[in-house]
Amino acid sequence: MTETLSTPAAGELNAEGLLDAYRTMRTIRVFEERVHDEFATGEIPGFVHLYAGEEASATGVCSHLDARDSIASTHRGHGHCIAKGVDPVEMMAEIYGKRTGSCHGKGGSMHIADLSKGMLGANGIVGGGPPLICGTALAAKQQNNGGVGVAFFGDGASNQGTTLESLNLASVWNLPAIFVAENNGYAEATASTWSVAADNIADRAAGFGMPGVIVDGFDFFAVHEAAGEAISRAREGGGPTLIEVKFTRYFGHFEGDQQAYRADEVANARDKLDCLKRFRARVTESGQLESSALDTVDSEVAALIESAVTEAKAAPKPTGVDLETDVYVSY
Amino acid sequence: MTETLSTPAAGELNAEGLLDAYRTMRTIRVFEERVHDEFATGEIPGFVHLYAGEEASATGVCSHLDARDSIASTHRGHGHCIAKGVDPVEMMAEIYGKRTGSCHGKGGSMHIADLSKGMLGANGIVGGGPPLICGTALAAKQQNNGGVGVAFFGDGASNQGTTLESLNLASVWNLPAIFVAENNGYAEATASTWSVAADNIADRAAGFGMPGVIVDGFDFFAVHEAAGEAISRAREGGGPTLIEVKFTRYFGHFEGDQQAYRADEVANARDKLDCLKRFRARVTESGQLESSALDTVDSEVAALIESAVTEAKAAPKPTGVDLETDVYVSY
Amino acid sequence: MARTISYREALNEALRQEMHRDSSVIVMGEDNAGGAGAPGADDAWGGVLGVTKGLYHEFPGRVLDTPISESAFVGAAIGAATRGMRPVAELMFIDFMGVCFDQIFNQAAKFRYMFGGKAVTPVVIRTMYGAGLRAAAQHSQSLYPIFTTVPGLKVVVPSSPYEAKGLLAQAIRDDDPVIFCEHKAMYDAVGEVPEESYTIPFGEANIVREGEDVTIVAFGRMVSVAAQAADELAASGVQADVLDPRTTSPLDTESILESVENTGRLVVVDEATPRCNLATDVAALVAKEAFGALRAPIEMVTAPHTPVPFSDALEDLYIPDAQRVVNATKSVVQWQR
Amino acid sequence: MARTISYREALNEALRQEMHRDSSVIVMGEDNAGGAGAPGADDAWGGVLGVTKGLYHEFPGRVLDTPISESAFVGAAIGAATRGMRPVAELMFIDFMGVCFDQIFNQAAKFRYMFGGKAVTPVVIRTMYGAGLRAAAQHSQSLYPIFTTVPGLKVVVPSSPYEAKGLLAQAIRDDDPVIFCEHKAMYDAVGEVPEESYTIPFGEANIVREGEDVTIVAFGRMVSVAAQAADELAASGVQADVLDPRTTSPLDTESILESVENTGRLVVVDEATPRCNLATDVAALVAKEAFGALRAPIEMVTAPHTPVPFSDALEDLYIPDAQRVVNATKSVVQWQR
Ligand SMILES: Cc1ncc(C[n+]2csc(CCOP(=O)(O)OP(=O)(O)O)c2C)c(N)n1
Ligand SMILES: Cc1ncc(C[n+]2csc(CCOP(=O)(O)OP(=O)(O)O)c2C)c(N)n1
Ligand SMILES: [Mg+2]
Ligand SMILES: [Mg+2]
Repeated sequence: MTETLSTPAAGELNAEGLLDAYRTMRTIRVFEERVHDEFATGEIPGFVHLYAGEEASATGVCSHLDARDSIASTHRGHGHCIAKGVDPVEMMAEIYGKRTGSCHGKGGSMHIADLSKGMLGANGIVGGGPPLICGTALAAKQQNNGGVGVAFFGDGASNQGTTLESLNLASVWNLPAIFVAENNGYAEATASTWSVAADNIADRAAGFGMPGVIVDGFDFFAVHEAAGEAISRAREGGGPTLIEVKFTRYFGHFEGDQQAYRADEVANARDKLDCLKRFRARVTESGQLESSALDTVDSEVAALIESAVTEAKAAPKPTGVDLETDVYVSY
Repeated sequence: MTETLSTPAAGELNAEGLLDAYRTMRTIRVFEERVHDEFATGEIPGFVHLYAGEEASATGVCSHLDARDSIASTHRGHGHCIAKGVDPVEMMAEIYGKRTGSCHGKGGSMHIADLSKGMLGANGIVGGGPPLICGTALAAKQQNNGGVGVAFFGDGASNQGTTLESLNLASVWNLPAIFVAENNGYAEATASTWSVAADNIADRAAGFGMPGVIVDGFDFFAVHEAAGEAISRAREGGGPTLIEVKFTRYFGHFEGDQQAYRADEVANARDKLDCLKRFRARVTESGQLESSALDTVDSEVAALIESAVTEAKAAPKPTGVDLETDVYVSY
Repeated sequence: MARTISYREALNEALRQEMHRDSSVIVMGEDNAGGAGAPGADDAWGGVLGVTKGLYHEFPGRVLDTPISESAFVGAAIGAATRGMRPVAELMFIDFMGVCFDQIFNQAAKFRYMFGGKAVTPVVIRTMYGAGLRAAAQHSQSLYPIFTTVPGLKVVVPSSPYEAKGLLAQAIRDDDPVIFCEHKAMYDAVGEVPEESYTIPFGEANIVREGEDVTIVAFGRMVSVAAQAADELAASGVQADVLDPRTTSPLDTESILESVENTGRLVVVDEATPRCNLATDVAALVAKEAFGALRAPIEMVTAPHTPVPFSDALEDLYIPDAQRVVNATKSVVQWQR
Repeated sequence: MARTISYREALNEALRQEMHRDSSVIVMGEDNAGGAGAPGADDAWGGVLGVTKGLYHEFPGRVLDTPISESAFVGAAIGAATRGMRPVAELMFIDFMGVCFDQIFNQAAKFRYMFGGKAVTPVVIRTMYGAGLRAAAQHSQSLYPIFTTVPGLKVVVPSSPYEAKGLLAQAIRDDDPVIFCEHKAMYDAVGEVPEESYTIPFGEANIVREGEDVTIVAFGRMVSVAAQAADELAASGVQADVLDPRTTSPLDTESILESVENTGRLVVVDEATPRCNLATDVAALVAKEAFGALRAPIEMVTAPHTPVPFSDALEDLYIPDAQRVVNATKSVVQWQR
C-alpha cells in the first residue's frame, strides 16, 4: 500500500492559509537558528535538538488541525509546538529555564507542552509519543468530535517497540490517528538506511493494516496534501495512516554535535531543497502571494523572535517555592 | 516477500529421522494430554498452558537444530522443550514442583529451561523471548560456529513491541535468527484475526527486511521444509526469516479456561487436521515407515510418560534450604 | 451493612457504579471483555480474573479489549486521560510493568510537574500483584515499592473487599495517575461491603487493631496476616496497634508516627522483597521522625531477596505469615537494651 | 600511582583492558561506535558521552551500534551472555529503563533462580544516571534503588575514576548480571588511576573519611559531596566516618553496622527521590541491626519527591549538596533525647 506522492497542486489553501503556513515555517526557522546562535554563547542550559530544515512537516500536517486535535512530539519538538500554536515567547523562556516559560521552567526544551493547545509535549523518550496518541485519538473517537491525534516521531523511533505496537493498536481500534515518521536520515549519528531494515519506514504500514505514504519533506505542499488525505480519512472513521516524510536536518543531532558521521549533505539541502525557498518560489511564481507579503512576514517573525529572546533573558527564574509544587493535582 | 508453501516432499529425512520426529510429536502429545488429565485432579499447581495440536511446529523446526543452536519459548513451552531435547521426566517433576525437576521446582511449567540443551526457557512474559534470541544468534555469529537462534512466539506476541523491534534488530545485524510465529488463532480469548492488524503475521516480515513464510502448522513436512530453508540460509549468513505457522490449540488457553469464545473448531482439527494422524498416514502410505514401528513408538512414549508421572508424584519437594540459594553465581 | 461480597465483586461494583456516574470512565485491557473477533461469546472472560465481567454489555463501547501491547494501551489510557477521559486500564499482572513502565513513570507521572502544572492525567492502572497462587517468578511479584518511588504516582493497596470498592472509586475520581494494586490471592476473600457508592480518601490509614505495646504497619494482603498475628499476640498479652496505610503514596506518616509515639515499637510487614521496599521506607521514617519514642529495634517482616519460587513448598516459606509476624513482634516487645 | 585520568577515560580503559583480556567481551549500544551506515566517519561518537570511543577500531567486530530498540538489544546482550559471551550493553540514560526493564528484571535477573541454578548470565548494563546537567525530568533520574530491589541483579555506583575502572573490570568478570551506574556529571572528574588492570570486589565499602562522631553513608556522586561535608564538619570539630558502599547490591552491611556501632549516629546521602530509596534501605538496616548503638535519629539527605526540574535555579536546589549534609549531620550530632 506504500505509494510515493509527486508534488501536488497547492490544494485548498487560499492566500491567507498560505501566508499562515509561511509564517509558521518562517517562525520555526528563525526560532531555531536563533536558539542555535544563543546556545553557542553558553547561556542556554541542557540538551537542545533543533528542527531547522524540517519545517514543512510540522507545518504541512498541523495546518489541518484544530482544537479537537492533538499532537505528540519528540526531543526535536520546537517545530511541532510552534505549528500547533504554542506561544514562541513562552517557548523561548522555557528553553532559558525561566518562570515565564511554557512549563514555568520545569520542563525545558525537551518537554515543552501546552495541553490547552492540544500539544501533548515534546518527549525525552524516543518512541514515547505514539502510545499517547493512540489515547488522544481514542478520546476523540469516544467523544465523537471528529478529532484526530498525530504522533510525530523520527526514523530512529520507527524501530522502537512502543512505536510499532502503537501502529497495530491504532489499526485494531480503527483510531483517528496519524503517524508521521520524520525520516531525516539519522538517529543521532546512525543512518536510517542502516537502522531501518526496510527500504522505507512507510513499508511497515502494510504489516499493520494501514496505508503508508512517502512524501518529500522539503515540499510543504506534498506534506500538506498527504496529511490532508490521511486526516480527512481519519476524521471520517477510516482509521490510521503512516506518513513517512523524508528530508535532512540542518543542524547536528543536538547542539554541540560535531557531525563527523555526515557528508556535506546539508549545504546542498539548504541551497537546493530548502522548504522556505521552495515555498516562496512556488507561491510567487504562481502569483498566489506577493513577494512583499512574504517579506513582511519575515520582518514580523524577526521582531517576534528578537523580543522572545529579550524577554526570555530578562525573565525571572523559578525559585525554591516552585521546587515541590505541581507534582500532584491533589495531595 | 510473503509466500504460502504447499505441502512439500518429505525432503531429506530418512526413516530414522522420521521416526525421531514422530517420537517427538507423540511425546509432546501424550505429555500434554496427561498433564491435562492430572491437572483436573487438582494435584498440579499454578498456571499450565498446553501445546497439544501444535506439535508439528516445535518438532518440524527443532529437528534441524543441534548443540550450536538455541531456542526461546513461551508460556506454552512444553512442546518446545521436548523438541529441543529437555528430559520429559525432569519436566514432569518440574510441573509438579519437585526438587528433581528441570529447575529444582523453582521454575514450574512457565519456566522450564535447560541451558545445556540450548533451551533458554519457557517464558511468562509475552514477547520475552525474541530479544533473547537476537542475543543467542549474535553469540553464534560472534563465535562463528554456524549456530542459529529460534524464537517461538504466539500470534498475540506478534503485537508486542519487544517482538517487533527484535525483528528489526535481527535484520539490521543480519543475525542467524528464525522467528516462528505460532498462530493458533487466539491470544487467550482474543482472535488473532482481530488483534493482528494484517492478513498474516508473515506480512510483517517485509517491513523488517526479511522473508516471510506461511505454513500449515498441522503438516509436519511443511514446517520442516520451511524451517529447513530458513535455517540453512541463516547458517550461511543469509540473515533472519519470519515463519508463520497456522493451526489450532486443542485445549483452552490455560487449564481451566471455559473457552466460551470458541466455536467447535477443535473437534474438526482433531478429526481432520491432526498432525500426528497426517504424519502417520503419509509415511505409511508412502511406505517410508511401517505402522508397527509407529505403534512401537506409541507404547514407548506411553511408558515414558507414565513413569514420568509416577516419578514426579513420588519425588521430594524442595525445602527451606533451597529457598535462598541460586539467586547469584557469586555472593 | 450486612451484605458480604468478594473482593472481585467489590471491584466490579466500583467500576460499574463509577461508569454509571461518569460517562468519561472507560475500561480497557487484555480480554477485559474477551472474545474480540472470535466466533463464540463476546464477554467471554471479563478479564483474566473476572473483575470486569458483565461491564461490556452494560456499557456498550466503553469496555475495550486490547492486543498484547502494554506500552501502547497503557499509553493510550494515559493519552486519553489528558483529553477528558477517565480510563481504567488493566495491566493484567504487575510483573508486566517491565514492558510498559516508561509510559507510567516517565509520561503519566511526570506530565504535571514537567509541564509546569498544566496537565491533568486522571488515569487508573489496575494491576494484580502478590504471591500465593503458585504462579512463579514472573507472575507473583509485589512490585508496589517501585511505583511508590515515583513522584507523581499514587499507589493503592486495598486490603479487603470494603477497602477495594471505596479505594477504587476514589482512584477513578482522583485527578492524578493511580496504580491500583489488587492482590491475586484475595479475589475470593469476602467481606461486608455497602451497596451504595462510597469513596475512601487516599493517605488515611485504617486502624485495624488497637493496642499500646507495639505498632504493626502492614500493606495489602499482609494486613490480614498482621491482624491474625495481633489476635494471636493478644492471647499472650501483647496488644498491637495494626495500621493499614491503604495507600503507599501518599503515605499517612502522621498516623504511623502517632502510633509509634505511643507504643515505642515498630514492626513493618511487607510482602515485597527486602531491599528498598515499603518496610524500609516506614522503618526509616520512624527512625528519623520518632526516634525519641523508639524503645526497641525496628523489625521488618518481608519476602527474602529472591525471585518468587514456584513450588508450593518454597512459596509457602517465601510469603510472610502470621507466625513470622508474631515472632518479630515478640522480639521487639521483649527487647532489652 | 601518579597518573590522573578522568572518570570517562577510566571507564574506557577498563573496557579496553577487559576486551584485550577476554575475547568474549563485546560492547553494544546506540552510537557506541557511531556513524553506522552513514557517509562520514565510522567511529563518529564512541557513545553519546564518549566512553566507548576508540574501541571500534581497536576491536573489529566487537563494538556494535544498535537501532533504538532497548528491549531488543539489552535482551540480545542478555541472550548472548547465556551463550558464552560477556556483553557490555549501554543503556544510554538510566531513565530509558522503562522501555526495556522486562528484559533486565524478569529475564536476566531471574534466570539463575528460576532455572534452578543452571543459568549463568554475565551481562553488564552500563548506564548513565543523575542530575546536574540541566537534562530535565526524563534524563536526570537516580533510579538505582529500583534495580537494587531486584533479586538477581548486582548494582554498582562508582564514585571516582579509580572506583570506576576497578568496578567496571569486576562487573565484566562477574558471572551475574550487573547494572553499572555512571553519574553523568562525573565523566570529566579526574583522579589517580593505576595504568595496569585491577578489580575492586563487590560488596566491600570504601572508607572515604574516618571519624568517631557520626557515620555518613553516601552513594555514587554523593560520596564526594559527603566527603566535602565531612571536611567542613571536621573544621568545626565533628569527625565523620564516610562510607562509600560502592555497590548497592550486594550491600556491605557489615561495614555500615560496624561504623554505626562505633559512632552511634547515621546520616545517609542518596541522590534518589526519597521513597523506598537507598537512604531508607540503609536507615532501616541500622534501625533494625544497630538500634542498641544508635544515639540519635537517623537523618536522610535526598532529592525531594518530585521529578527533576529543568531550570538550573531549581535543579541546584534539588540535588543534595554539602551544606545539606552538614546541616543534617550537625542535627544528629547535637540531638538530645
Ligand atoms: C528510549 C530512548 N532511547 C534513546 C534515546 C536517546 N536519543 C535521543 S534522540 C535519539 C535519536 C532519535 O533519532 P530519530 O528518532 O531519528 O529522531 P531525530 O533526532 O532524527 O529527530 C536518541 C537515540 C532516548 N531519548 N530515548
Ligand atoms: C507481557 C505480557 N502480557 C500479557 C500476558 C498474559 N498472557 C499470557 S499468555 C497470553 C496470550 C498469548 O497469546 P499468544 O501469543 O497467541 O500465545 P498462545 O497462548 O496462543 O500460545 C497472555 C495475554 C503475559 N504473560 N505477558
Ligand atoms: Mg532521525
Ligand atoms: Mg495464540
